[in-house]
This record gives sequence, C-alpha cells and structure tokens, in this order.
Amino acid sequence: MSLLQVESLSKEFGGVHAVEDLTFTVEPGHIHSIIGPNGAGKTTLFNLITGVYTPSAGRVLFQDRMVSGMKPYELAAMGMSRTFQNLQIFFNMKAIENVMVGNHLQLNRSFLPSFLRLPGVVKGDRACVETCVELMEFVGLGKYLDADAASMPYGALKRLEVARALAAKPKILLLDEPAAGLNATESREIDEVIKRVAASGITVVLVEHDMKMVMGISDHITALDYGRKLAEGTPAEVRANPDVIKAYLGAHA
Amino acid sequence: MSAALLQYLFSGLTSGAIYALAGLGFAIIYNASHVINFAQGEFIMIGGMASATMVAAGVPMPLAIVLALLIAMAVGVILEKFAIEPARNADVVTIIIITIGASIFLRGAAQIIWDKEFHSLPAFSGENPIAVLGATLMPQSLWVVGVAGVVIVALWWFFNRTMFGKAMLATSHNRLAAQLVGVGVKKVLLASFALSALLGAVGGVVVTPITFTNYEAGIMLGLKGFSAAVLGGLGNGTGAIVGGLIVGIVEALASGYLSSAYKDAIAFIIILFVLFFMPNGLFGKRGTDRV
Amino acid sequence: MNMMTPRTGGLALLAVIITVAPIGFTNTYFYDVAVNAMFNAILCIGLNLLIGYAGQISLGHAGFLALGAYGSAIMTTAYGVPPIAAMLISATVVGLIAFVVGRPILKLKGHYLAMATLGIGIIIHIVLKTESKITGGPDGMSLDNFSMLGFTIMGDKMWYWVAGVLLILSAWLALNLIDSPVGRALRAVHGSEVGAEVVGVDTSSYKVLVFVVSAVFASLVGSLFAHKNGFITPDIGSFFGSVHLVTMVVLGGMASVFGSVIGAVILTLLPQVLAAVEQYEAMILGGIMMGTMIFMPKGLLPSILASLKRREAGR
Amino acid sequence: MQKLFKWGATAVVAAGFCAVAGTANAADPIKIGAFLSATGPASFLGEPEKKTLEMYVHKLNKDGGVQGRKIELVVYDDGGAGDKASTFAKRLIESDKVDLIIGGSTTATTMAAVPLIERAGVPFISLAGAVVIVEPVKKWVFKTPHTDRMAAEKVFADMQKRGITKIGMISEDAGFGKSGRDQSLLVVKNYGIEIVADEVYSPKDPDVTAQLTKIKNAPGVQAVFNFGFGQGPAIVTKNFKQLGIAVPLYQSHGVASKDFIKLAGPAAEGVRLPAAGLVVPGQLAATDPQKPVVTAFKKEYEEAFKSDVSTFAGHAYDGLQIALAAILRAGSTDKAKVRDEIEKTSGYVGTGGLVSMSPTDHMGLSLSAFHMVEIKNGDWMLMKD
Repeated sequence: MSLLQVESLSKEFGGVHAVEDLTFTVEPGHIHSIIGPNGAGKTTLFNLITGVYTPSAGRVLFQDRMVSGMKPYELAAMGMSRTFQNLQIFFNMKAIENVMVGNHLQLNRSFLPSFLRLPGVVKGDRACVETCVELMEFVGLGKYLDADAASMPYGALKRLEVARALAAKPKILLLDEPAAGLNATESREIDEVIKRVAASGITVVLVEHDMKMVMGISDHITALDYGRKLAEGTPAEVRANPDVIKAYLGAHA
Repeated sequence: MSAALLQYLFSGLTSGAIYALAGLGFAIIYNASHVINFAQGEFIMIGGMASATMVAAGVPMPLAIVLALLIAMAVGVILEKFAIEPARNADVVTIIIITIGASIFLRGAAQIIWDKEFHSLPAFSGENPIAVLGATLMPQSLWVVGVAGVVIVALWWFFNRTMFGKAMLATSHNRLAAQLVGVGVKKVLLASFALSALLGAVGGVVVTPITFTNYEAGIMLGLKGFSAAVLGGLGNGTGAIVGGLIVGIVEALASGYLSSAYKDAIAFIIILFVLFFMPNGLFGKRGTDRV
Repeated sequence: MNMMTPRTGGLALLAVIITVAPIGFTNTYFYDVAVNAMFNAILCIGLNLLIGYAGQISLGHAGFLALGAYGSAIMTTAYGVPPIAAMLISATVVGLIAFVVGRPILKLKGHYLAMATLGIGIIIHIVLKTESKITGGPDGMSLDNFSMLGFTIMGDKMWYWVAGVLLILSAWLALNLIDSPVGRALRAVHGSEVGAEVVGVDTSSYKVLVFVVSAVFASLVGSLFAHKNGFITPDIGSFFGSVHLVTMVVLGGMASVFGSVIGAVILTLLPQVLAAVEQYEAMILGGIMMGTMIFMPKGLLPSILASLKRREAGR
Repeated sequence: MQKLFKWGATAVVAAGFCAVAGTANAADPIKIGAFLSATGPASFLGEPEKKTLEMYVHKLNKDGGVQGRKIELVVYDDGGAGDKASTFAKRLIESDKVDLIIGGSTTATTMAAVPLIERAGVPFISLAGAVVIVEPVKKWVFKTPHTDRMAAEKVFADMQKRGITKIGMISEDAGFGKSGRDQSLLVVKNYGIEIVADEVYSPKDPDVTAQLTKIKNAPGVQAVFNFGFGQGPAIVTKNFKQLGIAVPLYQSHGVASKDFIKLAGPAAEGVRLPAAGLVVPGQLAATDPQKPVVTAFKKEYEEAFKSDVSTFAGHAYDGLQIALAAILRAGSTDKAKVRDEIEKTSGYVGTGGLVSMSPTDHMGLSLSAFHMVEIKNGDWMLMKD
C-alpha cells in the first residue's frame, strides 16, 4: 500500500501549467526525491500535496484518503508535515518556541485552561519543552536552545524548520530544498539528519538541487520538467535515463 | 422620478470625484513605498487653507493656488524626509502610527498658523447652476470632475511615458531589482510624497469652493480617500478613482432611496461586502502568496 | 518560577506600583485619571493580543468598547438588569458579534483588514448616534453606579482599587495565554501563517478566537467605564477612539503586555499634562507619536529593555 | 508637594498641573474654571467662548478685580469629547479647587460633567443648548443659551403666522442638529405643522443635494427647516439654491454668526432664522433694554479680536456676568450661597435676552429673547412681526 498517491495532478496559474497531469506514488519508509530544473514545478507540487494550493485537476491520496481540498492543518493532523524553500520561520518567537508550535497537536489546545494556566497545561508544556530540546539537539541546534529565531544564521534556520516539522510527529515529511544555501559542511549535516529521520520510520519526500546528496540518499526519484513527469525509478535508473540527461543533467554536462 | 435619480447621480459624482482625488494620493504613495499615508487628508487641507487664506489676504487667485501647491509639496517632502524615510523598514502598524502622528501634528500646526474658522474660495466659473434634464449641477463640480480627469491622464503619461515615472513604477514592482538597474529608491520615495502632496493640494483647491475648508477638513477626506483606495485595490490609480466614485454615488443613492442617516454606514457595508469576495479590492493584484 | 521571570517579576512590580502610587495622589482627580489609565491598560492588553501577538490590526475596537458601555447603560436603565448581569450579557453579545464578523473579516490582510475593522467600528458608531430613542443619540445617556450583592462601587478611590485588581488580573491572564499552546499558536500566526498551518494550527480559527477575546476585553472595559463615569456619549466609539487605542498599544510596545500598560498610562496622562500648553497640544502630541515611533519602532518598553540588555552585554 | 514626586507618572501630571496653577500667588483670588471645546468639531463654539472669558477676566483684573479680589481663570480644552470633559471637570473641582465652573460648549460635554458636578456641589453654568441640561432642574446646573426647543418654537411660530403647514426638515446628525431635530419633532404639532420629509447629513458631507432633492419632491412642502452648525448649513443653503427650491429656507440659531453669510455667499439671501439681539444691535428699538448691552459687547469683542462677534461668545459673556453678579451678591465664594444667588438672578440684561431664573427655571430666558431675522444684502435684517 502506498502512503501517498498523486493522480493526474494539474495546476495552472493564468493559463500557465505549473504542474501538468502528474502521477506518481510514494512508498512508506522511502526517501523519495523530486528533481528537476528551476521552474519544473517542484514547489508547486509540494504546495498541492500539503493543501497550500488546491489543484486545478487530479487528486492526491494520503493513506488512501482523498486529501485534495483539505487545509494544511487538517493534513498535519493526519501526519503530513513539511519545510519550505523560502523560510517560514516564526521570527517573532524564540527558536525553541518555533519547535513547540510544531508540537501543537500533541498539546491541550483549549482556550480556558491556557488562559487560566491550569496545572495540566503547565505539565504539558514542561514535557513539550523536553521533547523539543531533544529535537533541536537531534537536528544539531543544541547551542541555540535559548536563542531568538531572529538572531540565528540561515543554515540553522533551515534545520529549525526540520525540527519544527518533526515536532508535529509526521508520518510523511516533505523537505523543500533543505540544503539550498548551505555550505558543504552544513549540507553533510543535513544529509545525516535526513537519513536519521528516514531511519526512524518517517517517509521523506525531498526536493533538492544537490545531485550528490539526492543520488546518495534517495530510494526512489521522480524527475520533472515543465510540470510533467520526465522519468522515475531508482537513482541509478534515473541517472541513466537519456531524457533526464538531456533535460536536466545534460545542461550541466 | 428620473430627474431625481439624475440629481442623486450628480450629487454622488460631486462627492465621488472629491473622494477619488483623495484616494489617488493614497494610491501613489502606496505604490512607491507600500506605506498608507494617513496624513494624506492634511495635504488636501493645506492646499485649501493656504489658497483660501492667501486669496482672502489679497493675493491673486492663480498665484495663491500655485503657492499653495508648492507649500503642500514642501510639507510632503519634509514629511517623507524626516518621518517616513528614517522608519522605512519598520512594521506596517508602526508607520501607520507615524503618519497618524503626522496628521495630528499638521492639524495642530494649521490651527496655529491659520485659525479654526472655515474658509472658502470663490467658485472658478461662477455660481449659476447648470440644468440638465431637470437636475442641476454646479460648474465647480464640473471643475472637480474635470481636474480629476486631467490628473488621471497626466499620471498615466507620467508613469508610462517619462523615464522617471517608469522608474517609480519599477520600484513599486520590485524595489531590489529597481535598485540594481540604478533607480534611486530614495529619490522615488521622495518624489512619491511630493507628487501625492501636490495631488492632495490640487484636490483641496478645487473642492474648497464646494465644501469649504478648515484645519480639520482633512480628517473626513482622508478617511474617504482611504476607503476609496482600498475599495479600488491599493496601489491602483484607476481603482482609487472608481472606488471614490462608487463611495460617492452609493452615499447619494442611499440618501435618496434608503436613509440619509445610514448613508455612510451603507457605503461601508458595500465596501465590506466587496472585500469579502475580493480581498484585494476591485482592481487589486490577485497573485497567490509565494511560499 | 523564580521572581525574575517577566511574569512574576512584572506582575509583582505592577502590583507594587498600583499599591504605592496613591501616596502621591493629593486629591480624587488623580484617582480619576489613574482609573481611566488602568481601564485603557486593560483594554490595550486585550488589543495587544490581537495586534501585537497575533499580528492582526484593528481600527475598530472602540466600537466594541462603546457596545459594552451602551449595553450596560441600556440594560440597567431601561430594563432594570443588575449591572453585573448587564456587563456579562453585553460581553457575550459583543463576543458573538466579533465571532460572526470576524470569520470573513480576518481573511483580509494588512491595510484591507484595517479598512474592514475601521468600517465595523464606524458602523457601530453611526448606529449608536442615530438610534437616539434607545441611546440618547449624540448627546449621550446616563446610568447608575455599579452595584452587586448590595455593595456599590462608588467614588474614585473605590474604583481605583477595583481597576487595579482587574488590571493585575488581566495582565496575569494575558501572560498565561501567550505562554501556552494557544498563545504560541497565536504568535505563530503572526510569524508565518502557512508555517503554522503545516504543523497543525488552524490559523483562521485562532485569528477569530483572539479577535473575540480582544473584543470581550473591550466590552468589559466599556461597561466598567460607563458605570464609573455615569455618563457616556457615542464618541467613545468613534474612529479616533480606535486610533487612540491602537496608538497606546504600538507606542507602549507590540507583543508586550506591560508595554500596553505603559502605552495606555502615557497616552491617558498626556492630554492632562498637555492641557497646560493649550493650542500647542495637538502639535506636541503628534510630534511625540512620530518621534517615539521613528526612534523606537518597536515601542517604548521593548526598545528600553533591548537597550538595557545591550548595555549589560557591553559590560 | 514633595511626596508627589515619588511616582514618576504622578510627577508628570503634577508638572503639567503646576504649570497651570503656578501663577496663583495673589491673595485669595476668585477661581473660575471652564472646560470648553476649543478644538474639535465644536471649536467654533468653544473658541469664541474661550476668547471672551479670557478677555473679560483680563479686563476685570486690570480694573482691580471683583470686591478687591483678582479673578483667576482656568480653561481646559475638551476637544468636544464627553469623557475628556468629565475628567477636566473633576480636575477643576478637585485639583484647581475652583469656586465656580462655566462651560460645556456642547450638550454632550455638559451632560458628561453633570453627574460629578452635582455630587461635588459646585455652581455650574453651561453654555450648551439642549433642554435636558435644565429639564429636569438639577440643583447646581444652570445655562445661558436659549434651548434648541425655543429655537424650534420660534421658527414654527413664524411659519404658522405665514400659513405654512407642511415642511421638510434637514438636520445634522451630530449633537446640536440631532437634539434640535428631536426637539422640533416634539413641539411641531403644537403649531399645526406637519414634517413631511425628515433628512439628515453628516457634518462634513461635501454635498447634500440628494437629501434636498428628496425634500423637494415630497408632496406639499411649503418651507424647509435646517438644524445644524458649522459649514453644514452653508452647504445646505448653497445646494438649496442650486436646486432652485422655491420655498423659504429656515435655519436654526446655530448659524447666527457672520461666518455663515460669508460661506454661503449670495445663496444666503432670504434665509430666515431665530437669533439673539446681539446680531442686530443697530436695528433693535431704542427702548429695547438689550440695545446698550449688545452694542457694547459687540464693539469690545470685535475690537479685541478683529473678527465678527457670534452669539456663542455672548453665551460665555452672559455666563461670566451672571456668575460674578451672584458672587457679588453673595459677598463670598461660598458655593452654596453663590448657587442660591445664581438661582435668584432676576432681570439681568444679557446678550441673549432678559434672564430671570427661579428654582424651577435654571435658564431664565423666554421666547421673546429670540428675534426672527432674515438675511438681506449680506446682512441680518430684523423681520417685521
């Protein structure tokens, strides 16, 4: 049984097809990468899957449930979480609070207990802090436990988004260019984090330009060009596909 | 009955053209800087007060008008230079409070420099009403509508046919890119304030024979101008004009057919209703948020 | 929970100031001004949850203040409802109104939201002004003291202590809220709506929630203010009233509970101080507003705290 | 005073307060407080009122004061806001410890201060129009201007005399016009007149032809009555002329200042309104007791400020005179005594008319205080009865 099924998905913006008739599946436990040149529709695809956009046609199934048209927060409750290419950090909060927001669904969210600071809320928050400290350490942000998000460097913020997404206890995690803008060392660190996330049983869908990283960690790859599927298969298969070489890798050769 | 309807439309046109001119000032500054200038109404007041008091003091009307426009532009430039420019990167709400502070300051200054009394200008082409199909219109209303029309054409020419105008437009679309190709963003901001102050003052001069003016006249005009600009879609000149005319005409029709006590409320309900369905106003950009 | 956390430390300091301040009050006029300042502070604490923490502007909250005031006035004078019941019913009705209009309005962003809330405020003001058979029209209406269980709040001194206790309570509640799952969700809405959505925060519901909470704060303050003054006019609900409230919040410091208190106190006292300069009052008030926001764009309290922190770090 | 500075914010209040009270060193002056709407929408009431009080207090002090005591005047600007008015009234009573209060330029600001003034027991003379201020009678509250009801009655009486039975009403939706409209609706039936159209406008509307068109088209309208002040009535008058409405236009006493004629220009010709003798001093009969009073006041005001006198300035003048006369009669500033003496004011000839108060009448003016005037050649003309 596939965890995520994308069926004939299309999205147009004023006549331009950002994603067109796209079909693929993501198997549980895999690291599934989406590759393609700039403007191939990768981020639009993520936005369609996570409910940020509604598709023009086609549908998305998550755990065999039709989820197109559902709100991102509803999908989050079903176990889908993501990061962003353009950071969506809560810069008005502390780093750890960012992660704690990720933990939102696990906490008591009623208004009155929060307003009156009932013991249950205090206890829940205390446990939440512990979880989030662990998560920050897991992604390598141990030294930022007390920091304001606004004061952190770019590379750290990328990882903060991963920690926040993990705090939501997802079954599937969509990472949109987690290594973009990072230096080689940071890239390697993120690489490690992704592998460990996958090892913990979370399915990962990855959009990434860093081919070395993609080829190194992916179980399965879908290649896009102009919103259409160009090829798919294992890294070795995709690497050998002539269309991919022409459209994508060929550009570099 | 149709004469009455025509009269309501004339009434709405007169008010609407005034609101439209006020709204246009909001649009220009918003375009260049994404700032909503709540002191826009005060530019209108300054144009009216300066020209009216100078005419009363014996200055020939054309000279008084030119001087009034220059005074308003100077105020606009000073405001941008010393209040907006230093806070350019601040929060939206922070800048709103700065411009509200500026409007209070300018009103306070006006009541000291001039006085608290109402002033008027003579109508430009006399006070004989023009009869059209049983309804009447004052020549000054035509002046307001005409000036609004000329302003729109002039602005279109400025933004589409002059180098500097195009540069201003470019800045509004992408500040960084404009900077990269050598457009002086600071200069553009300064010019946008000068331009909208000029526009406000022009409005102030042409409406003073109809509505009179005093140091507080800018409050209402500012509010209606803001409504017009938002209804039309912020930063869109055509939108501001259409928005102003809609507000004016809705008010007049509401007074005529529904209730004059609730005409302002009805205008606001219409604006709310439009925003519910078109959250960026009638002509606003509809782009999806990029994530 | 040591004494140095902003919550306990700040609340304790606030309590001390409220207790000690009357030593300097030579007559009840001072109490009167202080009560007004504290009422405004309570309202601004609620409004700051909306503007400062959740990042949603409102230029119409004076309308909710006025609804609370008129709700109490009308119910107690015309229908003999006990003041406490009238206050609670008004707050409930205002909360419902905020809930109903909040849904569609809070989909709007930035200046469009400002416009919509401004419109709501103005519509409320117009209704109160026009329906003079019920509200007394622009000339206003009077009402009685606040009494409950045979006990009547009378005189400025008694109001001072009531307002003081309520202020501390409000600050406590607000501090609770912002440091809770609900409060973090609200702040996340300010930080990034889509970022909050994808980890499970139902942003539109939270926006409506905080809008309702802030409206209820305003309504409750309106009821109290009406009873304390004994007379109200529709102008408390005017556009200027709303702008005045937002100014208090922004001047004192967005996303700062104690900043709201400071902003409210300063802007309540300022007209009293500036009465001495007569016609220069408007210029000075406008100048102070501009100057503070230009040089302290984050507002008084956050800017001062930040500069203290910098100085400490520099040592 | 020293302990005031223990709390910063208090110190700020105190500083402002000292700046006001700082000059008070003369031995035991008479302290008169005033809260007026010197700015805001009602500023053209509050501004001349303030100027008048300041001018006469200055003048009296130069002449040696009252009973050898200097007069100290404390004026606050409430900006037309009720809540500000009540705080300033409290400040006058508690901090400035004034002996008597004049003010409340508008009904709203007056009524906002009434509850606490009644509680504190300070003689209070309001300068605002509405009947509610003195009806029911409140122990400490008096007023000098004619009521809006009287203005309406005067106008309706004039209409009745001319055989007018159906009129259109247009009023401003702010305090003065709204209250005037409500009072008009109350008394209009006594004159056998029916209001067939009832429209309103906002104080800053640029155009009211829509409302006037509706009135014009109402069947059988024989006259139009406008209740409002500020620039609104001038716009109404101009639009009225523009639409060529052929029936007479009546205005309220709210426009009884030269500014109205200036703003409305030629359109004001033929407008009728009730006004105090102050606007037509030269045309009053030589035997009219008001003649010397209003002539002198007009001259003094216009010389001092180089602007035309308005009846609102006169309200402040009357208030000050009535207050000082009462203090003189009482022989002290004892609040209860002064209050009693104000209530005994009898036969005072003021700018507004002959004032005779009583325990049941805290205004003391009768309808005869009003004269109907018509605007002719840009000036007021007394209408022949």
